[in-house]
Amino acid sequence: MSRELTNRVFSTATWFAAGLCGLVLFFMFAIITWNGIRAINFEFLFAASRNFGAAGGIFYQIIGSLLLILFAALICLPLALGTAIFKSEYLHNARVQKLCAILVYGLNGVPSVIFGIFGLIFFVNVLQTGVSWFVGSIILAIMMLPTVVLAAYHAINSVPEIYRESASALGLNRWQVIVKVLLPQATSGAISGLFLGLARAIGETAPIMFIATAFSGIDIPGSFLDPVTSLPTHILALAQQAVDARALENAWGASLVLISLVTVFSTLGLWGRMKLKTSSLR
Amino acid sequence: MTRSTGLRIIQPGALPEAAAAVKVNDLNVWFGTAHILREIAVSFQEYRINCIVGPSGSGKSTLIRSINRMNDDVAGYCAKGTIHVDGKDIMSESINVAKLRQEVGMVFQKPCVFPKSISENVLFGMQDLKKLTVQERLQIVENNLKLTALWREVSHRLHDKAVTLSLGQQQRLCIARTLAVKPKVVLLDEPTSSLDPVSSRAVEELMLELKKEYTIVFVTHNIQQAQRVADHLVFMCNGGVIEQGSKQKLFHNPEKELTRKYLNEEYCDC
Amino acid sequence: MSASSRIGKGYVVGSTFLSAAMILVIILFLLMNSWDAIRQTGLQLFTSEWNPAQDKFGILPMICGSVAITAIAIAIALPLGIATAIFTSEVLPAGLRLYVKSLLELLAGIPSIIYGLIGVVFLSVWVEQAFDLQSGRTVFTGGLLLAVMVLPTIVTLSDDALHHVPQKYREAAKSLGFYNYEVIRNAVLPIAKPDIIGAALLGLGRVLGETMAVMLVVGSIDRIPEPFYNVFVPGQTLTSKLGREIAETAFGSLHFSAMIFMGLILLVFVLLVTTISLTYFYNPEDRLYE
Amino acid sequence: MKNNIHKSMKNLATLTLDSLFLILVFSCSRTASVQVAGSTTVLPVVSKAAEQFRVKHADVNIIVNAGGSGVGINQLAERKIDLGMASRDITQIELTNYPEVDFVTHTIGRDAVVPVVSSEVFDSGVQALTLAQIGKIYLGEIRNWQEAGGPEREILVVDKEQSRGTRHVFMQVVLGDKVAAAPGADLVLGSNNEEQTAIAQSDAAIGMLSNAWINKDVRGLSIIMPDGSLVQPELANIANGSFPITRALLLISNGPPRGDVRTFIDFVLSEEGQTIVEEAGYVRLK
Repeated sequence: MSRELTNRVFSTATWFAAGLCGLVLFFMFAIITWNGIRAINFEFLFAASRNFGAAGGIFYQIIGSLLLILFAALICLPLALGTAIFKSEYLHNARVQKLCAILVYGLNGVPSVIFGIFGLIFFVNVLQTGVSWFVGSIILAIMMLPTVVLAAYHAINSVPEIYRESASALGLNRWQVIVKVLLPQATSGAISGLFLGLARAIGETAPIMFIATAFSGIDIPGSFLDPVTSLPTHILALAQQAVDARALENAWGASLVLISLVTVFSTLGLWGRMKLKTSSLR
Repeated sequence: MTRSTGLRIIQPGALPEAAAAVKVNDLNVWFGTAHILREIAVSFQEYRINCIVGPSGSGKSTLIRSINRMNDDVAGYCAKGTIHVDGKDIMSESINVAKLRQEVGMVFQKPCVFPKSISENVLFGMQDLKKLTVQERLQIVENNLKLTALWREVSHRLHDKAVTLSLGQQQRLCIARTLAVKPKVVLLDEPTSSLDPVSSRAVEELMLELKKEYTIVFVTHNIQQAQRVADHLVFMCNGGVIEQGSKQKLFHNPEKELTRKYLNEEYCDC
Repeated sequence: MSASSRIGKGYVVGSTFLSAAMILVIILFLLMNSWDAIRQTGLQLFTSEWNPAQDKFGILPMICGSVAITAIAIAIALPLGIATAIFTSEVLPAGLRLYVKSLLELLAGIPSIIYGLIGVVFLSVWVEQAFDLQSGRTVFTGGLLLAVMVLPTIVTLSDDALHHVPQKYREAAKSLGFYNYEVIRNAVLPIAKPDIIGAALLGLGRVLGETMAVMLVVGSIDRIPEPFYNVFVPGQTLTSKLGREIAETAFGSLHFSAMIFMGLILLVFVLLVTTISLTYFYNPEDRLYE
Repeated sequence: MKNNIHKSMKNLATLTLDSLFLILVFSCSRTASVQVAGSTTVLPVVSKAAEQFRVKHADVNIIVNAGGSGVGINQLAERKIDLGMASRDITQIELTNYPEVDFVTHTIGRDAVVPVVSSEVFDSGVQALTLAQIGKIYLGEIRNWQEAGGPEREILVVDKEQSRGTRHVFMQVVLGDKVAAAPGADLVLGSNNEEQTAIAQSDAAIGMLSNAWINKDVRGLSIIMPDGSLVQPELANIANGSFPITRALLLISNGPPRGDVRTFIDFVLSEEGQTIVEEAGYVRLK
C-alpha cells in the first residue's frame, strides 16, 4: 500500500512539476505578447526610431540585426564546412579528433560576454577598427561556429560509405568526391544548423554591445566600419535610459519582434534538422 | 503429479490434463484501428509448459503480453474480454497491475540485463530488500542462480557486470531475476530466438525443470522446440486461435488441416 | 595531387585550424590583457574590496555572487527540470512529445535581454513583495530568473537522456512488478544518470556565463552578503560586473586589466565545467542544438 | 535533391554578391558621421538634437551611444569617438592618463543632481534633509528613516556606478570627494532610468537623480542649508545657482571642434538646440 501511495505521490509530483514549468513558460510568452502587441503597428515596423525611442519605430534596428547575422552567416558557413569536412574526411587520429572536438565545442560554452570582451580587445583596441558592425558579425560568426560545424559534420557522417566508395571507383580523386558527393549533403546540414545558430545570435546583446552597435543616429551603415543599431541593444537602451513611458512600451514591442525573428530562425533550423534525420533514415 | 527421474532427458511427456491457471475468454485486442487479436479463448494449465506457436504476426506476443498487462502502456491499445489468472479477472479496473506482474512474471525475446552486477540483477525485482540481511540476500541469489543452472558458471564472479556474460547466460539470468520475485506464472516470449543452439538447449532444459513449480506460458515459432518441450499446445494464426490441445493431439491427429500443414512445416496461408 | 585537391585540402585544414585555434586565441588575449593586474595586484585580486579610484581590485564578491546565483538557479531548475523531463519522456504520449519538445527548444531561444526586461519589470517587484524585502534586486532574484531561463535547456537535455534509455529496460522492470515510479527510479534514471549530469553541467555553464538578465536584476553591489548565505540582499556576479563596467575603463589601465582578469576567471570556470561534461558525461555528437 | 541544393547554393552566392555590391554602393555615397558617446544625463538632449540636426543636414550622421561620462571621456581620448558627453568635469586622473589629448569642453546646459526618495517616504514627511544627513545615509551611519524624521523603515540606499557623472557631482558636494566610497549603499545601478525605476518600485529608497527624472513616484528632496533656509529643486533655483548640487552638461571635443562637429555643437547652442535642452527638463544657457 505504501508503495502504491509513493507511486501516486511521485506521479502527482511530475504532473505538478510539468504544470509549473508549463505555467512559467506560458507566462513568459504571455507577458511578452501582451505587452508587445500593443506597441506593434505598421509604423512601428517600418519607421525609424524617433524622439529617443519614444516615438517612431524600429525599422533600422530590424535591418541592423538582420545585417549583423547575415554577414555572420556568410563568415561562419565556409569556415564551418571546411572544419566539418576536415574532421570527418581527413582526421583519423582519435586523439587529435577528440582534442579538436573539445576545442571547437568548448567555444560553444564560452559566455557571450567573453566574446564581447575579446572583440573589444582584439578588434576595437588592438586592430583599431572602432565600433563597427562588421566586427560584430565576425564575433557572432565565431560564437555560432560550433553549432554549425556540428550540424555539417552530422550531415556528412550520414552519407553512407558506399557513396564515397562508388565515387572513388569512378576515378574521382578525394577532393572531387568531397565536392560532388559530400559537400551538397554537408551544406544542407550546415544550413539547418546555421539557422539554429542564427536564432541564438540575433538575440545576443553582450557580444555586440561594446563593439558593434550605437544607440541612435545611424540607419544603414555606410561602410564596414560604421556601427549599426540592433534590436537587443535597442531594448537594453530603452529599458535603461528612456525617460518616457512610451519608450518602455516600445521596448516590449521590440522584444516581441525579436522573439518572432528568433522563432522563425529556430523553426527553419528544427525543420531542416528533422528533414535531414528522416532523409538519412530512408 | 508424476515426476520424471533425475535424468534430464528431453522426453515427450504424457502428462494428464491439469487445472487451468490462466483462462482467456473472448479476448479482442486493437492497436489503433488494427484488430490484432480476435475472439481468443484459450486456457493455460497449471505446472505445464503451455506453448503458443504460429507464424510471426499471428498475435502470439500480444496474447501473452495481455496476461500481465504489459500492453497497457502501448499507444492505441484497447482490449475487450476477460483473462482469469487463479480465478481473478485481471482485466478489471480494480486490479493492481504491479501486483499482478509480481505473480505473472515475464521474460523477453532479447535478454535485458541491467547495467549492474550479476547478483544485483538477480535481486533487482525484490521489493523488501532492505529488510533482508546480506546472508539472506546471498542465499536468494544462490538459490535462483542454481535454479537456472547458472550457479556453477558464475558463482565465482557474482560482482562482475552482468553484461560480461554470454547472451545465453544473460537470458538465464533474466529468468533467475523473474523467479526471484516468486511468480506463479512465467511468461516466456520467444526467449531463445536470439540465442545460439547450445544456449537454447540450456533454456529448454531449464523450462522442463521449472514446470515442476511454475506454470509456464511459452511463445515460440520454432516447431521442433515446441515438440521438444510443450505439454499443451496453442496454434495461432492471423490473430485467432486455430486449434489447441495436448501436444500429442495437435502433432498426431489435428482437427484442422491448417494445423497439420503448419506443424509439418509445409506451406500454409498463415 | 591536382591543384583543386591541394587548394581544397588547404582550405579545410585552414578552416579547421582557425576554428580550433579560436578558443586558444581568446584565452591568450584574456591572459595577456590581465597580466598587468596579475603582476601588480597579485593575490590582492582575491580580496573583497573593489575600488578602482584607490587601485583596489578585489574580485571575491563577484566570485561569491556568481557561485551563489549558479547554486540557486541549479537548485531550482534541476529538480523541476528533471521532474518535467520525466513527465515529457515517460508520461506524455509520444505524439505530443514532439510538439512539446519543439516548443521547449523555441523557449530555450528567448534572448536573455528579454528575460532581463521581465526580471526588472515583474520578477524583482514580486520578490520584493513576496519576501517583504527592501529591494527586489537580489542574488535570489537573479538565481530565480536564471532558473527560469535555463529550465528549457535542462528539460530538453534530460528528456533526451531519458528517452535514449532503451524501452526494453522499462519493460523488464515493469514485468517484475514495479510501479511506474519504481521503474523510473530503479531502471531508467540510473541508466540516464550520466547524460543528466551532463545536462546539468551544461546548464550550469550557461548560468555561470549569463550576463544581460543577471546584470539588470542582481543589484550590482560589490559586497559579500552578511552572513554569506543570505541571498535576499543585492550582490554582484562576474558577468554583471563585466557588463556594467568594462566599457567605462580605459584600455591598458590597471582597472581594465583587472576587469579582463575577471573575464579570464569566468572563462576558466565555464570551460572547466563544459569540458568535464563533454569529456565524461555527455556525447555532443548526439545533438545539434544547445 | 542534388539539383535543388546546387540551386540554393547558387542563390546563396548571388545573395552574397548582391549584398556586397550593396555595401559598396553605400560606401561610395558614404555620408559623413560624427560619433558621440557618454553620459546618460546628456544623452536625451543630444539624441533628440541629432534627430533634428539631420533634418537640416541630411548628409551628416550623428551616431549617439550611451555608457556614462567616464565612457565618453575615455573613448574620446582613445579617439574612438569625435565628441564625448559628460555631466561632470574631467578628473585629474583622466587628464594625467591622456597627456596628449587636448580636451575642449562646451557647456550646453545646466542640471541639478537632486537627492530623491520614494514617494512613500516623501509623503510620510521626509521632504528636506541637510547635506550632512544625506552624507551620513550614504556612509551607513543613518540606516533608518526614523533617524531622519521619517517612518520606522530601513533606508534603501541606491548608489550609482563609480564613473557616472551624476555620482561625481553628488559625492563632491555631499562627501567632499568625487569618488568617495559609499559603505551604506544597498544597490548600485547605472543609468538614470534604471535608478528611477528602482526607487519607484521601493517604498524606502533614497538615490541621486538628475532633475529631469523626478516624477510623482520619485520625489526630489529640498536641501536644508547650513543657515536653516530651504532650497527646493526647481528650475529657477538651479538657474540662479542657489541649489547646491548643480553641474554643467558638457560636450567634449579633442582640440577645437572643426567641420561637422563644430556645426553640431553650434546647433545645440542655438535657440533650437536650447529648446531641446529645456524640453528635456534641464536649464538652458542664458
